This record gives sequence, C-alpha cells and structure tokens, in this order.
Amino acid sequence: MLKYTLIPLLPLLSFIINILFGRNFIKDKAHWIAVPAVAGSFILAVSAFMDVTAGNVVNINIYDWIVSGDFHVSIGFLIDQLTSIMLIVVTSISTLIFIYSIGYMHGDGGYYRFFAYLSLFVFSMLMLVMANNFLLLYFGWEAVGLCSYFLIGFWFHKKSAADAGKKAFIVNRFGDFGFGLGVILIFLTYGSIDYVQVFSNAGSVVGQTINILGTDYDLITVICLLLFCGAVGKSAQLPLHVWLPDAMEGPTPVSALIHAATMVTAGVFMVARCNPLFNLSHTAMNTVAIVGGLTAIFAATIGLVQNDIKRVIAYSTVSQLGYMFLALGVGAYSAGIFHLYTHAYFKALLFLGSGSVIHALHDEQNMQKMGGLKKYMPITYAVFIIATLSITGIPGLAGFFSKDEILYRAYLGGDTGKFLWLLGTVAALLTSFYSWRLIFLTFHGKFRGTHEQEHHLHESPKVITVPLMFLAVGAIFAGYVGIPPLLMEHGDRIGEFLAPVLGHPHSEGSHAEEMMVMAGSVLVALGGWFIAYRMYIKSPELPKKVGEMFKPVYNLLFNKYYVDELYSKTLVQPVIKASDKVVLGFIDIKIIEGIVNGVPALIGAFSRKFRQVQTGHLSNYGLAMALGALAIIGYMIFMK
Amino acid sequence: METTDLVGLSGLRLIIPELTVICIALILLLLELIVKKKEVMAAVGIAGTLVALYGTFKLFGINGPGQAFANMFVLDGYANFFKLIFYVNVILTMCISLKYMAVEKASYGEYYALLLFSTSGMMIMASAADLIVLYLGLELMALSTYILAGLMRKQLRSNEAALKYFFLGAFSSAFLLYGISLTYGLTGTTNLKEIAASLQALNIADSPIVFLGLIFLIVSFGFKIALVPFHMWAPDVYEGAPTSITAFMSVGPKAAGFAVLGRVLFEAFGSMHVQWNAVLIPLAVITMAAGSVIALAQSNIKRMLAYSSIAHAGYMLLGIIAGTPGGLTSTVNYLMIYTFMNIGAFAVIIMLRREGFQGESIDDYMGLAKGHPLAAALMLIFMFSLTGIPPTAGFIGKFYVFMEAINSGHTNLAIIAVIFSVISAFFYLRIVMYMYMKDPKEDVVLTTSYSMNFALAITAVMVLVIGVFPSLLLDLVRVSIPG
Amino acid sequence: MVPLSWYIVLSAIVFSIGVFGFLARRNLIIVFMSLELMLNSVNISLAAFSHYLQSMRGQILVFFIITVAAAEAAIGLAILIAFYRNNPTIKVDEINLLKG
Amino acid sequence: MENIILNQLSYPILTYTVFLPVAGALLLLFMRNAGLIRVTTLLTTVATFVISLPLLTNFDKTTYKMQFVERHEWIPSWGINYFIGIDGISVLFIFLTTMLSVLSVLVSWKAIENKAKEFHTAVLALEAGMLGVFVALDFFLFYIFWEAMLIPMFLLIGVWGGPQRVYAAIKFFLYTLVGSVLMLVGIVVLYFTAGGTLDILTLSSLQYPLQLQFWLFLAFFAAFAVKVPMFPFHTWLPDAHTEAPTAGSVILAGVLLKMGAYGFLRFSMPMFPDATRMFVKPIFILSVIGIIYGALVCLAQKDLKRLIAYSSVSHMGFVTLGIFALNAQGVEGGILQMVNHGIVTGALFLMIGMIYERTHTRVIADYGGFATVVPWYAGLFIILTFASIGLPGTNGFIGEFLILFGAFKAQKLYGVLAATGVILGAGYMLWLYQKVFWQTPDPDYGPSGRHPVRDLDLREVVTLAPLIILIFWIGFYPNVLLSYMHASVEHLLQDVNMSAYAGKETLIAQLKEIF
Repeated sequence: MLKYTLIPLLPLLSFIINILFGRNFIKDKAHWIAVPAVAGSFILAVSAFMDVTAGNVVNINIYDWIVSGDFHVSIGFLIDQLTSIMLIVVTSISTLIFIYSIGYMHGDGGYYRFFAYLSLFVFSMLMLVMANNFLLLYFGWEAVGLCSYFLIGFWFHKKSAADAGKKAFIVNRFGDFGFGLGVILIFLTYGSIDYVQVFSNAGSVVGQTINILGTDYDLITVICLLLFCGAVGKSAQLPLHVWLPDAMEGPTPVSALIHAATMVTAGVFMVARCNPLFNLSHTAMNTVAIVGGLTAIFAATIGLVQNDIKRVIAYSTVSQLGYMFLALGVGAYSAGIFHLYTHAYFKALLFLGSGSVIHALHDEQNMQKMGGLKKYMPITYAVFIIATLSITGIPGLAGFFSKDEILYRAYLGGDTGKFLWLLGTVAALLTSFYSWRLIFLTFHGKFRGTHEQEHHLHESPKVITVPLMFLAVGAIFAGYVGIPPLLMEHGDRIGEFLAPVLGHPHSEGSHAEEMMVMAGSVLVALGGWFIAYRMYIKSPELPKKVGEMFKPVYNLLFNKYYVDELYSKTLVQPVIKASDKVVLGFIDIKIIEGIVNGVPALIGAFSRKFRQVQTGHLSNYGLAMALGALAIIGYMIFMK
Repeated sequence: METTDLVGLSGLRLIIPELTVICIALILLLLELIVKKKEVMAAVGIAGTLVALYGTFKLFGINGPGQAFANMFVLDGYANFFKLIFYVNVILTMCISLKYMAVEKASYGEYYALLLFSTSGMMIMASAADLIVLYLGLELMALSTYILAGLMRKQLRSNEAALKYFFLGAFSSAFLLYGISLTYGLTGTTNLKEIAASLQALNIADSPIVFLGLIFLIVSFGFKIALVPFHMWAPDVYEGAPTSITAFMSVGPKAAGFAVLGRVLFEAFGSMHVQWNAVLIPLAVITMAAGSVIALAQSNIKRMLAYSSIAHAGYMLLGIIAGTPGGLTSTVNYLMIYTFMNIGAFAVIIMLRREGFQGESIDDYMGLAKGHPLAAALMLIFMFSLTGIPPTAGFIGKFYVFMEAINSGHTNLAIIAVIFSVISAFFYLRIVMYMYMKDPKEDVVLTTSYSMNFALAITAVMVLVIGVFPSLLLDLVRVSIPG
Repeated sequence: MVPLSWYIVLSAIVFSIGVFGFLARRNLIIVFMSLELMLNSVNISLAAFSHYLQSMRGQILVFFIITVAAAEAAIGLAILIAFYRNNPTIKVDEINLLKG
Repeated sequence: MENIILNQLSYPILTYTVFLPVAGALLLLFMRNAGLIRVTTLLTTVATFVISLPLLTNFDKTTYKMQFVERHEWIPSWGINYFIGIDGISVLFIFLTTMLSVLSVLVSWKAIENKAKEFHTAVLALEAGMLGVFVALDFFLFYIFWEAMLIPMFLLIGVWGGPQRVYAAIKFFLYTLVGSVLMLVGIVVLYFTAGGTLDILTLSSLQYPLQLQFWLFLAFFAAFAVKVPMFPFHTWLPDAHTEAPTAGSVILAGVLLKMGAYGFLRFSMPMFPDATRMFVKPIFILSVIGIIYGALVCLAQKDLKRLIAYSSVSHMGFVTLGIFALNAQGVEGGILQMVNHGIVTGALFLMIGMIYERTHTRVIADYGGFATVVPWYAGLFIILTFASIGLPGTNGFIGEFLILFGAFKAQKLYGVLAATGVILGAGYMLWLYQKVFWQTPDPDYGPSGRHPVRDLDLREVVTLAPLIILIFWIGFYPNVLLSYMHASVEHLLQDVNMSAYAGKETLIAQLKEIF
C-alpha cells in the first residue's frame, strides 16, 4: 500500500520542495532532491514489477475523491502487468534523463524550476499509468499536459517557446474534450468508471445505440472514438499532430522524456488499457489502425526534408507513434506496448544524443550548419549509430523486434491489414532514410558551421555521456524480451507477460509469411541507408538537384503540408476575428448595450420634451385642469 | 340637556385640538407685538401643537367615532391619525424654519400663526363629515398657505408662486363648490353619510349628474394632492415658495387632500366604487409617469422634489384605488412615512441656504460628502427612502401600498408602479451621486441650528426605525383605521 | 313659476363663462373677477336647489361662500399688490419666471 | 414546523454572524483615525468569520432540514417573522462570504486613502446584507437584505471606483433594481396566494396552479437572471467589475453573483417545480450561449479586469447549466462551482488589484515578461489560471466536471456544447497569461527600471494563501464541501421532480395549458 503510494509521491515531494524553496535556498542544488526522488520511485517500481511477476495484481483505493448522487470515484491505483511495464519505462528513463539534465541544464537561470517541473511531470505520468479509474487517468492526462506546457515554455522569454507551450496545451484540450465526454459517457453506460467494473461488463452493452442529432450510432463505437480523440491529441496523431514539432522549443531533455519516451505514448497506453472496449468495435479499431498508419507515413515524409535536427526526430516520433497505433488497431496490443517500450529507449537516446550535439555547438540545431562531428564527439556518434540502427530495424537491435512484430501483425490483419502493412513498410523505408540522412549530415562530411563553433567543439561531459551509454544498452538489448516465435520458442516473453491484460493476438500466420515480412522490413531498412548514402556521402550535390526536380513536392513537405497555416486560416483567425468584430463589437456593444443605454436615453428625451408643457403661464395651467376635467367627463360618457 | 345639545356645546369637547391650535395661533398674533425673538414664537407654537397632540391622544381613547355639531364634524381614528400627521408636519416645519426665515429676511411673527391656522384648516378637513365643513376647512388651510407661499414678499419668485397658487387654488375650489352643489342638488344633503344613504334610497348611484358632481370633487381634491393634470401649480409653487413652506406644503395639503378624498369616496360614494376607480386608475398612472419622468430633467432640487411628490401622490393613490379599508390604511401609512422622509430631505436643502447662496441647484450638492459627511449621509438616507429601498421607511410605505393594490386585483397597476419607481430611482440616485462621487466646486457652509438638528435627527431616526421595525407604525395605523 | 332646470342651466352657463374668462383673459384683475363669477354661479344653483329641496343647507353654504369669497378677495388682491411691487405688470402671460 | 431544527447552540449564532458587521459599522461612526478604522474593520470581519465557523463544525450533514433556526415575531400584522436558518445549500455561502470579507478588507489596506471611514462602513454593511440574504427564511426579510445590499455596493463602485465608476454604479443599481422590483410584485402575489404568509418553507411546500407558477417564475427569473448574470442580461457586470475597487470586484464576483443562482435554488425550483422543468430548455440555451459568448468576448478583451469579468459570465453560465440539469451531479456541481468561482475569480481580482497598485494600468498590452519581474506573483497567478481553466487537481475541475456530467446526463447536446467552453477557456486564460507574464519584460518595470515593480509582500501573500489552499483542498478532496450538500440537494430534487404536473413534460403541452 504505502509502497505503491510512494511511487508517485516521491516525485511530488521533490516538486513541492523545489518549487517552494528552490528559488531562494536550493538554487543549483535542485538535483540533489529531484534525482534521489525519481531514482527512489524507480527502485519501488522495480519491486512493484517483481510483485506483479510474482502474480499479485494490486487494485487499491486510497480515498473517495468525488461523491455526488450515484456518481462515485476514488483515488486509487491498479498495478497490473501493463502498469508495471509502464512504471519501469517511465521511472528508468526519467532517472537517466534527470541525471543527464544535471549536466545539460547546468548554469541555467531556472535550474530549480526545471527539476521541479520535471518531478511534477513524473508524478503526473505515474498517476496516469497507475490510475484504477478513468477520471484519475484523466487527472494524470491533464497534469502531464500541464507539465509539458510549463516545460515547452520553460524559456518563456522566447516568444516561439511561449507560443509553442500554449499551442501544445490548447491542441491537447481539443483531444481531452472528446476524452472527457468519453469518460462521462462510460459512466452513464456502465454506471461506474473503475476499470475493473467497466471492463468486466464491457460486453453487456453490445448492440446498444446512442442517438446523436437524430441518428443512432453504436454506443461502444462512440465511446471508443471519444476516448481515441484524447489519444490523438496526446500522442500527436493526425490531425492533432501539429503541437509536437513545435514542442521542440523546450529543453532537449524535455523533448526526450516527455515528447518522445513517455507522455506522448500515453495515448497508446490508454488505448491498450481500454482494449476490452476497443475489441468490441471494429469501426473504432480500424479508425485507430488507419489513423496510425497514415500518421506514420505522413510524419515520415515530412521528416525527409527538415533541417532542424530535433524536428527531424520529432517527426520520427510522430511516425513511430503512428506505428504503435497501427499495432493497436490491428489488435496487436502487446506489440504496440512492446514498441512503445523499445521506442522509449532509442528515441530518448536519439534526442539526448542530439542534445549533446546541440550543447557542443552552443544551441545550433540546423543540420546544414553541422557535419563531420564524428571525430570531435565519438561517443555521441557511436550512440547515435546504435539508436539509428535500432530505429531503422536492423536485426539484433531493440527496434527490429518490436517493429517487425507490428508489421507482421498488420500483415495478418486481412485486406486492411495488408494495406496497413504496406504503409508501415514504406514508412520504415522513409524512416531509415531520414535517420541516416541525419547521421550523415551531422557527423560525416566536413564541418559547415562558424569558426568559433568549430573551435569550441568537444565531447560532452561524463554526466551527459554516461546516461547516453545506459540508454544505448537499452536500445540494443531492450528488444530481447520479445523475440518472435519464429526465431525462438516462447521468445515473446513480453507478449505472454501482458496477455492477462491485453489478451493474445487474434491470428497466427505461417512461418513463410513471417519470414517474408521480416525480410521486407530488413530490406527497406538497408534500402533507406543506401539512398541516404548515395545522396549525402557519394554525391552531396544530389539533394539540391532532387529538391529542384520536385520543387512543389519538396515545398509541400518542407512546409509540413501547410497544416498549421490551414488551421490558422480556417479556425484560429476566424474565431479571434469573429469574437472581436461580431460578438464583442456588434452583439455586445451595438445590440445589447444599445438597448441597455437606449431605453434610459429615450426616457431622458421624453423628460426634456414633456417639461416644455410646464410653460409657466397661469392660463395654460388652468387650461390643463379644465381639459383634464373635460377629458374625464368625456371618458365617463365613453364608458357609458 | 336639550339646550346644550341645541347649541352643541357637547361637541366642543371633540374639537379641543382644533380650538387649541387656533387659540395658539391667535396668541402668537398678539405675542408678535410684544416679543421680538422669533425663537420664542416658534417655541410657543410647538408647545401649543404638543398640547393639541396631547388632546388628540386623550380623545383617541373614545370608542367609536364621535359625532358633533349635528354630525357635521366627526372624530374617528382616521381623523385623529391625519391630525397626527399634521402635528408632526407643523412641528418639523417650525423647527426647520427658524434660522431659514431669518436668512430669507422674512421672519415675520405671523408666519407661525399662519402655519397653525393652515394646520387647523387641515384638521377640520380631516374631521369633516359634511361637505360644508369640508369646504370651510379647505379654504382655511388654502388661504393661509397662499400667504405663506408668498411670504418672502421682496422676492419675485415667491410672489409669483403665491400668485399662481392663489389663482389656481381659487379655480379649483370653484370646481369643488360646483361639485358640492350638484351633489347637494341630487341627494338633497351635504352630509357624507346621508349622501351615501340617499344614493341608495333614490337609487341614483349611476346617474351621470351625480357622477359629474363627483368628478368635480375629484378634480379639486386632485388639485390639492397634485394629481396630473391638476398638478401644474406644484412645481412652480414649490420652487418659488420659501423652502420651509415647500416642505410644509408638500406634506400638509397633500395629506389633507387625501384625507377628504378618502373620506368622501369611501363614506359618501362608496357605492360608486367602480365608477370612481375607472377615473382614478388612469389618473394614477399618468401621475406616476409624469412625476417620475419629468423629474429626470430638473436641475433645481426643489423643483425636482416637487415632481417627486407628484409621483408619490400617484403611489399613494393606489391605496385609494384598492377601495378597501386596508387600502386606505396603506395610503395613510404612506403619508406618515412620506412626511418624515420628505421634510427630512427639505431640511437638508434648507441647510445649504445661506447669505448669498441659494443652494437649490443640484450642482451645489457636488462633493457634499467631502465637506459634510453627516449631512450627505442624511440626504442619502432620505433619497434612498424616497426611492423605496429597504431598510428605509420608504420601502415599507411602497410595499404596503403595492400589497393592497395587488390584493384588490390591480396587479398590472402595481407592476406599472414598480417600473416607474425604478425610473424615479434614477433622479434620487443622481443627488447621491453628486454628493459622493463628484468633487466639490466651492466649499459649502451649512447653516444649522439646534431646532434644525432636532428635526433632522427625528426624521432620520424615524425613517430608519420604521424601516426596520414597521410594526411600530403599522399597528398604530391599523388601530386608527378599523379594517 | 320658474322651473329648477332654468336655474341649473343659468348657473352652468355662468360657470362656463367664468371658466372661459379665467382661461382666456390676459388681465389678472379680470381673471380674478371671472373667479368670482364662477363662485356666484355656484351660489345661484345652491340657492335654487335649496329652495326646491326645501332644505336650508344650500343657503347656509351660500353665505359661507360669500364670506370666504370676501376673504379670498382680500388675500388675492394683497398677493397681487405684493407681486406688483416687484414686477409692475398684471398681464398673465408676462408672469412666467417659474417654469419647466 | 416539522422541517426545521431550532438553533442547537446555546447562543443565536446566525443573528450574531449577520449583525456583528452592523455593530462594527456603527462603531466606525465614532472613529476619526483611518488606521484605527482599518483595524476595527479587520477585527470585525475576522470575528464574524470566527463566529461563523461553528456553523460548519456543528452542521448536521445528514438532514435537509433548516438548521440553527431562529424565529421571532417581527411584523405580526403582516404575519411576517424574523425567521433565519441555513441548510446544506446556504451554509457554504456563509463561509465564503465571511472569508472573502476579511480578504477584501486586507486587500484595501493601502488602496483606500480617501473616505476610508465610509468605505469600511460600506464593506461591513455589505457583508451583513449578503449574510442576511443567505440566512433569511422569510421572503420579506430576504428582500430587505437583497435590496439593502445594493446601497453599499452602489457606493463602493461609485465612490472608490475607476474613471467610468459613476456610469457603472448607476447601471449596476438600476439594472438590478428593475429585476428586483418585478420579483417584489411576484412576492406579494405569492403572499396572497399562500394566504398571508411569506415563510419560505411554507411557500415551498405549497402547490401552485401552473399558470401562476409560469408568471411567478418569470418574475423571479427577472431578478435572478440579472444577478447571475445570464446572457443577455450581463452587460452591467463588465462595467461594475472593471470600475469597482478591488474589494468591490472581489465581493461582487465572490458573493453577489452567487445570489442569483442561489435564488433559483432556494425559491424558483422548490416553489415552481413545474415551471422550472418547463424552463429547463430555454435556460440551458441561455447558459450555453453565455458560456461560449463570454469566452469569445474574453478572447477579444484588452483590459485585464474586463476579461476576468467576462470570464465570470462564462463560468456562471456553467453554474446555471448545472443547477437546471435537475440531477444531483448538476446541482451539486453548480453549487460547488459557485464556491469555486468565488474563490478563484475572487483571488484573480485580488491579484489584479495588487498588480494595479504597482503599475496603475489594466491594459494587457502594457504588461509582458512579468514572470521575471514578479516571480512569486506569477507563480500564484498561474495556479489561479489553471484553476479557472478547470485543470484536474484544482477545484475548478471538480465543479466543471460535475456540471458537464449533469448537463450531459440531462441533455446530451447541451453538455457537449458547453464542454467546448472548456477549450475556449484554456484559450483566453493562457493567452492572457502569456501576454502578461511571458516573453521579455519592459525594462522600466525591472528592479533597475524607472518604475520598479516589487513582488508580493507578506500581507498580500497572507491575503491570497487561504484561497490558494482551498483551490487544492477542494481539488483533491471535494467531499469536504460536497458532503454538506447531499441531503439538501436530494430533497430539493425530490420537490422538483415529483409535483402535480410531473409527467407532462413537453413545453408545448404545458404552454397550451397556460394560454
């Protein structure tokens, strides 16, 4: 009980202490509080994991949160296989990144603030994954959004950073809007929002419909899609992906932890968590899969031409998240979670690596101004290579196992499955290409930056490189918990471990097919490397040529399909304009205020008019009286 | 016995208060030859009034209405309560007059005598059970008031006010007489009770001629209580007359007018309730409307209060329209409250008047709260009371009247009334706004005196106390007017 | 034998003449006289009524009216003179210092 | 009577609570020295707060009945009593009022120089009036307090307000007066229908014919909708809020706005249940419009206070939406949201007042980068920002969620529409926060600048602390408040949902019956 409570509590304490006393007392000692806290919850997480493997799943209520009429929800934790894995991922990566940040954020004015927010984030993320009901999940969900808002806007004096933070929060609100309604609908459907109750009688409402604006829809589908809205927002899937690339305004450790490894995968976690519901709705499943597949390829294409090193990785994150949803959509939940878990390591590694590069170049992020760094920063280069091999799915590294699993499951998923598999494979090709492009541009060739930059080039300090190495180890070996049966009987240990929560994949295929898929993915991985090699090593002038050749395509990709512009033109600007010109300017000031001030003005006018009657002439007054009397008499006669 | 009855000496007992007031008035006339200090005269006047007040309360005890002088004079709770109003009115007026009349250089001894004569006239009106007595009382009141209005004979405004008041007053009493003659002609009597009886007996309740007579009566009473369109004199006279007299007039004659209106309509023409209601309802509406609306545009506070008093006449009329004893009670109650708050307001106005400074323009109230917080606070109380905002007495008055109107099924009338009371709120607030929310142009010096402070204290306290503990007044009213 | 109605009509006419005079004439004195006319018209009707009803009240009231009218005249003229001292005019329509 | 519990304490606690401020005000009349006046006022408000606490501790949460009831004859000739008591709906507002009064005195400590005596008298009078409104169980008594409150508020706005204060004050006064007088007529009609009593409990227990209910509901609606304020009767609010002095804005936002919704709960619903059910749809529509409308207007605001004022329109839209959902979650959420709004918006006005004292501008564009200039201030402000957005963990979330839940349960469509307000809310609040606190500051305001702006001092932190604590307390343990309401709300909903005409639910059918 206490143990589990402590897991999220430690980071929370670290936050409270740092935020209250950091400014005046702790200052640059902030990590002395934050790191032990998160490390502590890592250790606790491991022990929790042990408990689960030992077979006792925990579901505890701490206290009643909201009680109103028949609505009842409590603060409580559910620690099962899925949660325990997430706990490991979150706490382990956090710990490493905290350590990394000590070096990376060294000397920053807001050092204490940084660790405070980071701790708060870890707390929120842990609440998110440990929740045992939807509302508490929603709590963590919004809380991590809050932290990402703070951390993206960490350097708030930069307008770009401030805007990005705001954008991230508001875009997410669109998703949460749906998510919230989903939660409400779940309660109204199942009379409870505790996972256990809901999932246990998930099937009870199959076939029921809900009437929206006169048309009936399948109830469960509606619920699932509403929940998925949240996932789309949080995990930056189409069409709400726009916030994630901008989120790179935040410090690199943030990008690594929040916008690669953990928070953005919350959507995946949530969908996996709700698999009993999703399983009941084909429509929902297909939506998830297709959105995932499209996002994967969509983001990958953008990634091809970006020059900002972090943005490339950001788009690759979006695309990888697409992969995960693809997996969930085809019912391979464990595969999705597996990829989530491996991805956490190699993507964190990529980000931190790029962070190390940026650090060395004094906040230079444009790859066109880099090059030939491998001789200056060998370690960074090495880990980069490992990460890239892993993400591109070279056999033997973590990425390979998970990605292959996903493609295979997709392939088995009927016609839509085949199509998705195709998407996935193409995306893999692109991924491999831009990942290598990144490597070649950054580390090969000769340095294209300024002289004093070159002068200061150096490998990053231990405190930065050591976590990189740890992550590298993860990026290599993390995959070995999920070796496909083809290569090793009962190799898919993670799948089996998660089975109690996520169930077994629906369909099994032949070895031949599996081989085929595997080969395909390996092939495209190499293909991608080859093209990149041709273009950036053999003939560095080629990229320009190609760019010229497909100018429109290039522009389209380079401008990210103009999605931001589209939203700004069709949504943001109109609303702002309307609210200013129409709502405030016309309705409020003209109409309502017009009436409110008009009536008194009218009365005033009457007043000034009627006082003229009082002429001051005696005879007029007498006349008034006489006429009054006459009028009454006339009135009387009229009445008769 | 025979003989005494023939002379009606037994009746003398019932008119002791009137006699007292008149005697004091006469004494004051003589006293004027001896004493030069006006304070003395005021003191005597007030003392005399208090004696009369005491007399009235002794008589209050008599159970059932006491008749006298061949039933021409009646002494019942109704009359007594009105007399109470008149006493309060005249006492407070004397209190606020002292310094003021000196400032106006019009402190003549007969001023106090006239106040008392006028008051005695009102008292007679309140007790009149016969149209003849009613006429005499009314003229006694009116003639003295004409003079009072013109008392500042060096000032043209005062002259003009008196002139207009006189001519229009005479005009209206001509209407009254014509009405009386018609009524007399058809019913063969001038005694209110007998009129009612013969209306029944001869069954002429719906004869147009009778109604014509009634209309003429209503016109002349409407003149006294300033109903639109018989109100035209009010603003001019209120503005021109000495402020203390304005205060006096805004309460006394109005109350007296209501006294006779109520008595005549209820006692004599009770059977014609439907007809006279048909006349009074439109009158009430236009009175409230004109009063509240026209007041908005005024810049002279006396004139503004004149229109406000017109509007208030409209509200009071609701009680009469209700046509029930309760309604009458509510009107009387309103009048009592109105006495306090209105005289209070005028008292503050008077304080601003000093050598070479009129203090009648609303602008003169700018920033009064800075220099004289207490005076401003008092004015604030009176203004909110006139608006009818709790916890002031004004609210109780309005509430009671609306209550009776609604109870008798005139809900729409009540709604109209409340709407106009909101409109009227605007010009009362404007005074408050000027006092508290503007900066003073020149620093105002107040002319105060003990009597003035006394009057202010009484009025303010009563306004608040009645506002919080209405029962104190309500119970009194209800016993004096058996429901 | 003159019927009652004649008196009533006469008094009505006289009253109306008085009213008209009050409203139409511009000379304060004449306005004042119109007032007296109105009062006397009432006296006529009252006297007539009282005779036909064989009751004294009407005639008593007539005496009262005459008395009061005298007092009224005295006061009215006094006010008029006071006014005339400050503003030597007796034209009704020149008296509008107070208005609005 | 069976549904009251006479004051269970040894002393008339409610009377003390209500009239202690009056006593304090009277005391002030005899004082000259401004400092002494401030201290006295502070002590009075604190004492009132302390005295009111037993109401919370001794409150019997298990019953819907009126508690701490006192009843004495007052105007026997009208059958009117001095009849006061509280139940689960009003008890929280007593607490809110007494607390906010203390804070508003604290925040005016330095701000009010001229006419300090009048100011503090007005504040105390106002407090008494507000408390009276919440405890009155006799309609006449209620109306007295309801109107009497206007006078001090009118002065607060008009005398110590901003440049447009006079216009704002008169607008506020007349606007609310129009509504109130119509209610007054309604009250009198009710008085005679009920056979000469204004005892609220008796009136609530009676059944009125549908037509009467219809008209009376409208009459009361006039008063309450203006106070809430509901769209389109809201335009007095921005002016009043913007021009009022900080203390005024705080009390206005914190308590006065609640009285409209409180009126609906206390009078309209139990007395006119059928009319209530009839008006659910129109009021839902108005509320949703209010929510979205207010939010949109906020997006276009240039003035700090005005923005918060319009956000109140949006938030109060949520409240009316909730209470007219006519289910436990909606009503309880509505009540809770009233308290929350009092806390959060009250605190926002406090903070704006504090920064205004330093910069003397309310134009948003004049700010920027203040997170570096006044970090602590910025830190507290962000908490309020997110509380007002309704972030889980803050009180705002609990209220908004319950309301949306209730609304969704009652009418799905309106629940969904209202939920969009949550997005817009985030929009304008974050926009505001960025404009004021983020990006680079104007060097003038820096420590070395021409008008250096100092961070919060102890007094100000003390002023804000209780509200901040409440925000999280309610956010993480809302039952501390919700538990007070359950019984009363349940009983209220019974009244509303079981009544003579229950069943005939279609508006048209009932309107037919009326015309």
